[in-house]
Amino acid sequence: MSTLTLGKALNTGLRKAMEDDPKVVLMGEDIGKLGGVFRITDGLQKDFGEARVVDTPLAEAGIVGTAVGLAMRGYKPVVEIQFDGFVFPAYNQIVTQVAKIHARSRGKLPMPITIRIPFGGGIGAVEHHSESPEAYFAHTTGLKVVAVSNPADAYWMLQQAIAHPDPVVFFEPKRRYWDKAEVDLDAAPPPLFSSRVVRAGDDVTLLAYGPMVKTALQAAEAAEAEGRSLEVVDLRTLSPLDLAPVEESVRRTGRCVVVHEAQTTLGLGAEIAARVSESCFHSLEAPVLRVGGYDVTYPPSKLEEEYLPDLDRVLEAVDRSMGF
Amino acid sequence: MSTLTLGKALNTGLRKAMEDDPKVVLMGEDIGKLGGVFRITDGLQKDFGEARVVDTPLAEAGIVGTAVGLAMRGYKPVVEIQFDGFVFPAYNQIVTQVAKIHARSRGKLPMPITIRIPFGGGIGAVEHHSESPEAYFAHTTGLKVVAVSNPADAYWMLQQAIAHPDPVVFFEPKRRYWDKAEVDLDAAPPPLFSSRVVRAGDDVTLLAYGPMVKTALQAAEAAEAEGRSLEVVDLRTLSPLDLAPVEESVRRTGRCVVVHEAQTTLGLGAEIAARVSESCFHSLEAPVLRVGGYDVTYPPSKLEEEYLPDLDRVLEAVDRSMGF
Amino acid sequence: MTAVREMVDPVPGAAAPHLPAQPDLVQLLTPEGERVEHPEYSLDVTDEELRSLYRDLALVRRWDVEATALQRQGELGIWASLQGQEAAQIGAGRALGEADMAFPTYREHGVAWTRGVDPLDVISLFRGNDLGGWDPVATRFNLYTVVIGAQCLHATGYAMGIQRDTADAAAIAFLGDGATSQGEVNEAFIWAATFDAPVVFFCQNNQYAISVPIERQSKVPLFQRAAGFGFPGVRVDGNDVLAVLAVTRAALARAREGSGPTFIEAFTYRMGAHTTSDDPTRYRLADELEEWKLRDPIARLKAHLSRSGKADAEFFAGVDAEGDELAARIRKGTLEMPDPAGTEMFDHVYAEQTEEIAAQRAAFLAYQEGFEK
Amino acid sequence: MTAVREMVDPVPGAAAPHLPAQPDLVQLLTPEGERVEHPEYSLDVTDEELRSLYRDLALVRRWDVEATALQRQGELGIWASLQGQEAAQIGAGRALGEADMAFPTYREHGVAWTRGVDPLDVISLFRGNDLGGWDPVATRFNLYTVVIGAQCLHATGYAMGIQRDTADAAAIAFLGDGATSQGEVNEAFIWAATFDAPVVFFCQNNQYAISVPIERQSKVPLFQRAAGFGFPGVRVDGNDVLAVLAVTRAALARAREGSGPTFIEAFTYRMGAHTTSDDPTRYRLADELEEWKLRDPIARLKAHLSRSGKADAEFFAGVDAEGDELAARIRKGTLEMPDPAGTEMFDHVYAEQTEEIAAQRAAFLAYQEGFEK
Ligand SMILES: Cc1ncc(C[n+]2csc(CCOP(=O)(O)OP(=O)(O)O)c2C)c(N)n1
Ligand SMILES: Cc1ncc(C[n+]2csc(CCOP(=O)(O)OP(=O)(O)O)c2C)c(N)n1
Ligand SMILES: [Mg+2]
Ligand SMILES: [Mg+2]
Repeated sequence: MSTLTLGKALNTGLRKAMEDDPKVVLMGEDIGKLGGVFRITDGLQKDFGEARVVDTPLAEAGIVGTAVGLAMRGYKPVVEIQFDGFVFPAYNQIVTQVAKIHARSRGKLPMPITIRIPFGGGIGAVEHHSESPEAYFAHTTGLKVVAVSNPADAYWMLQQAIAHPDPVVFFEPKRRYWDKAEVDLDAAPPPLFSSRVVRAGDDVTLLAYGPMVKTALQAAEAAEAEGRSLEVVDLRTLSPLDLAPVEESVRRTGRCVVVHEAQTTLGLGAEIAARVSESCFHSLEAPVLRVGGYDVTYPPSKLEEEYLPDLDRVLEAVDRSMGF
Repeated sequence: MSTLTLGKALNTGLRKAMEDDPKVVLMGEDIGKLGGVFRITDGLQKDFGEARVVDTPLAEAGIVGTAVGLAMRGYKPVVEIQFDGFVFPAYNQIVTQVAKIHARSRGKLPMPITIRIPFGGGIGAVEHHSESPEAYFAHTTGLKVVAVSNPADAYWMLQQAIAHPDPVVFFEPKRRYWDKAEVDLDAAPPPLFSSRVVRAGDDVTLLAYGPMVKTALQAAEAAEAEGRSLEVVDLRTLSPLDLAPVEESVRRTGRCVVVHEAQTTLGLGAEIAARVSESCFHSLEAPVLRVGGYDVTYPPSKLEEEYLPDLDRVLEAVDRSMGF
Repeated sequence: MTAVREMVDPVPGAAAPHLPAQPDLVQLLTPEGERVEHPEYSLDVTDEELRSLYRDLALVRRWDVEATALQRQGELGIWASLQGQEAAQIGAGRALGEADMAFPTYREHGVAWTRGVDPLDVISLFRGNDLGGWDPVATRFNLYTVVIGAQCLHATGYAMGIQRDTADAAAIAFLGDGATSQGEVNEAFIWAATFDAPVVFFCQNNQYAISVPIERQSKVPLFQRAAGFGFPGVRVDGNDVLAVLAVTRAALARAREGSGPTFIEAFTYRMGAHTTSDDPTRYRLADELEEWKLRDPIARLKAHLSRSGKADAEFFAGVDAEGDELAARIRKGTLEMPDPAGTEMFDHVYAEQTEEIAAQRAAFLAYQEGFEK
Repeated sequence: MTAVREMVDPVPGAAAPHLPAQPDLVQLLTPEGERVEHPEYSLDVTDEELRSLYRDLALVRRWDVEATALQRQGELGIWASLQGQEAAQIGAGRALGEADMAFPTYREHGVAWTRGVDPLDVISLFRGNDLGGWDPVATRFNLYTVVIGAQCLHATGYAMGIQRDTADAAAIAFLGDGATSQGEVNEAFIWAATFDAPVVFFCQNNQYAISVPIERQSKVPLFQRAAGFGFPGVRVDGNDVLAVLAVTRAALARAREGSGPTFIEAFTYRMGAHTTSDDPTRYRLADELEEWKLRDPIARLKAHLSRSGKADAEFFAGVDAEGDELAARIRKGTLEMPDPAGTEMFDHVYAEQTEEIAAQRAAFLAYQEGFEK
């Protein structure tokens, strides 16, 4: 067992993946000498050399597009997008190439590419540094999408994503990079594409992923004080979705609230609401409620606390759900 | 009244918009001499000159990015993306610039840009020519998104979109370009961002937009033969959504089915299901059901008939809804 | 603001005295079929090689003609003709070594041919049976890429892989003149230069991107683009299979050697429509086509072979007969090609199938069976 | 594969004899403050203009120092220092005519200054009060663009608008050395060339994109990129305000005249960190910074003014005093800056508000009021 920050767990996971498989190559802006603006790749270039940890020119389409070529040559590229808001120059390569080449080639050209994206707000940054673009990827057939919420998952899920034969967009909750926890570096991890009940409860099922898991757990804690028992599910996988534990839970609680930072309209909550409303139709005592970012441009940082879902907004939704 | 194909209605609408406002400038690949691969801009360069109908270099980011600059200079650019699958190179400009500049400038820099995209399948084309990327835009705050289904709407909504002060992504159902209808070129149109009940009914509320409106109407026709009365709503606006007529309808029918070609997961149907499930919770006798493309890569054209929602799949969903 | 279309002499000396000369154009065979020398590029070819190059040129044209006919008859959804570009494609394709990897656009049927791809596998794509069609790993000929320019980055990344493997190989990316305007293509130039990647950018400047003439993409000759990125660019007569072969070989050798990328502009002309959906009479004059016919890449090699006595009438008749056989095989194969099964679309989305898609597949099958009953 | 960092002499003659000379570099004022002539670029400046240029340089540095301090004290979220790049920015900014329009990145505080933008409006952005900060229409200084390179296309499109208006004006896009690798930037070059757009691309090559040295973006001098796109590129000593002024003026005049775009590479150095979040000791040597200090853009002009007697101690003392006043005003203004109202975020998403957002705004207000009770 080691005590690691989420950032260090990712760093350790990357190191492990590189040791395990010489085909793993890291590419990104400032990931070499600097170790990445969040230091997630710290020390890796020094230890694995410039051929395996590549400081690239400043162009995201170039990063992802050359990763496609490397994958075709049998490599396993792990690319870092510096911030969520800078993934869009690479969007064409991701949506029209990375996501489609397996199908186009009927499996002759697998695309074992991992696209790491620090996401979400709450760090007081300027424009484009606080966004939650996960739905853009979860809506894209051919990609798989996960989001981690804690150091242990970060450590394991990153290794699993890198080893996985399909492209995985890997979301890292940047404001939780400094959160610490015990990580068992040898334990066998749960499957990559599975969600997990992280707190049991009976009254309302609360879903979250990435940075909002902590918020959801805090809300559950606070609710308990008021005599309300919330079951919290960490979704972990956004595409494919693993809703079996959620449905099992909702059939018991009859109520469901989904939380994410992304804007509410067409965010993950929409899909989850649609599915759960259908699969648990007869169990639901209230509609599935969503707590997301407002449908506005991500605001300047002085307003982000008001923009982002927090404990109070989650509890307010729980109240509304109970009130139906 | 004139009888126009949907394509010709768009062409006539563009001409009218250009006559009405000298600031309207058209840009795109092959839109000048060739008149566009679908001939939507046919004859316009000849009549308005090369400064107002611009054959651009082959680069979508360039098209949209220069449109931003033209808008900043007081122009009203109308850009054509040749096919749905080729909008992604422009995605960065659309999501990080077009959609945000109004907010960034607190309204000092309006972005009256219209982005025309022929969308959807059913024309037997090769890869990237049959896609339905509307959810990517509807999830993006700062854009407005509409889809037309018939010649009259095409004629009016295009003019309204061009005149509108916000950026509008304008989806044209390419397989309906050749459908004809009477268009009253002088009638006052309904507001741009409004949905419309296009067939009244009592049993199930059926929502569709773009190419699927025709399919939905055919389904309603077929259902009538079986004694089932479907109310059909043409959504017309995908962002903002105008769900008032839908909710009014669902409160009567208690059942709702949404149809679109886009893949089901996180398609517009997800958002609509989430909202209607919440707003009509106590009226719904069945969950909101979705009929969309399967969650697979758009298949080769020999399989598209099986991929695309058709009358039978719509009716099957109606049956399922009635069976709840 | 209006760009007056100024024609550049495509092939100096070829019946276009009003056009300026192109001193930079590499040529080894004149339009009249005369073998000439070039100070920088030499080529040793046996007579047999010459004949086999001719055979390739003639057969891919025959294939192209047959495919166009099949499309007209409703058997293909669309067809992108390579007519006029045979020499560029065969020259480049034949320059490739076995270990090299090619990244085509959607028009490189000639290169496909040189890589041993079965024409029916290409047809299958245009018929709508398939999104790919052939085995890109076994043939070392990547799948067609429809999104303009995207493959240039793939080729560059692949070349970076070659570097890491310290393999004696190179990658070649094909692109059109229009594609040079895509940001991604220019990013590929930057990557290739920065990492000295063993990649060749082979641009067929066929003068048009659908209807848009090259002047709209670049006001200076395209091959000059490369220098600003720090690697050499060269313009070759794309209708001269020998010159293309020589120039491409040199560029590939340079790449394999570790000296980095080269940009080749093969100056040629698309004799047909952009695709069978296109109507070129809307945007170009018949005169232009007539001028280019005088520079036909196949007639040129034929003239050389005949005049020099390197091939006789029997040889040409043999190739014609082979062409007819090929065409018949293509026709028969196309008509007999079975439609794909509906379940196909569910089976290759991922290497590791998801439960979601498996469930949709099952529902699809049940739904289909419901109809069959 | 490893790129050995080779330094190029940034400013010939300036105490770096081990570095190769840069014959292409335009310079009008040596690092020692000596006025020199250039065959192509001349500049007539009055003494008063020289002093006023000095004043601009000194005041923007003072502003920058104050902003950095404010960030350290927790008053700003982040700050992007322009230290070392003052001459490039003031030179370019002062070359602009009133009708010209500037498109900055996020570091052009110096240009902002020349456009009359209030420093507090820039501070407001970095404090997190605003996504923009000033009026881009009134100041003819566009808002900062954080997505690298995106503004180059905006400037080009704006220039196409100028063309259509047949106005006597030009646009100028600022970009960094790293930005030259973005596909969109290269597309802007293509558009500008194709349409002869009246736009100047002003690239501050400050040797780094965060930690990544220029060699990773281009192996050849950046100014050479332009020629391959069909327009002129020029490298100017970016620490020489006079040379920058002259070169930018010429490029703008050329643009306004209808002769199309120019690419200017202002060769300079980022003396500070990338931003206050950055730690440059991880990727560059102290030596390098020391060498560049010898070429400080402000010291250079000061030396010239003093030695030539164009300014005296009193003048310099006056500027210093003005700087202190400015800094005090910035500090006070920052500390007193009111926080934005929460409802602000709902109010500017669209020109025509949607019912959805109006409803969310109302819900937000109700929710806030719930707390206040
Ligand atoms: C990104 C993208 N935009 C637009 C298209 C539509 N399109 C297909 S081919 C073509 C022209 C390509 O011209 P060029 O690169 O010169 O190749 P050529 O067809 O002449 O061989 C266009 C615009 C596309 N396939 N991809
Ligand atoms: C599209 C995009 N990718 C990444 C970033 C993160 N980023 C911010 S500044 C920067 C380096 C920019 O370097 P350069 O263009 O040389 O400008 P400089 O900061 O040196 O002035 C990077 C990578 C960004 N802002 N936008
Ligand atoms: Mg072409
Ligand atoms: Mg820089």
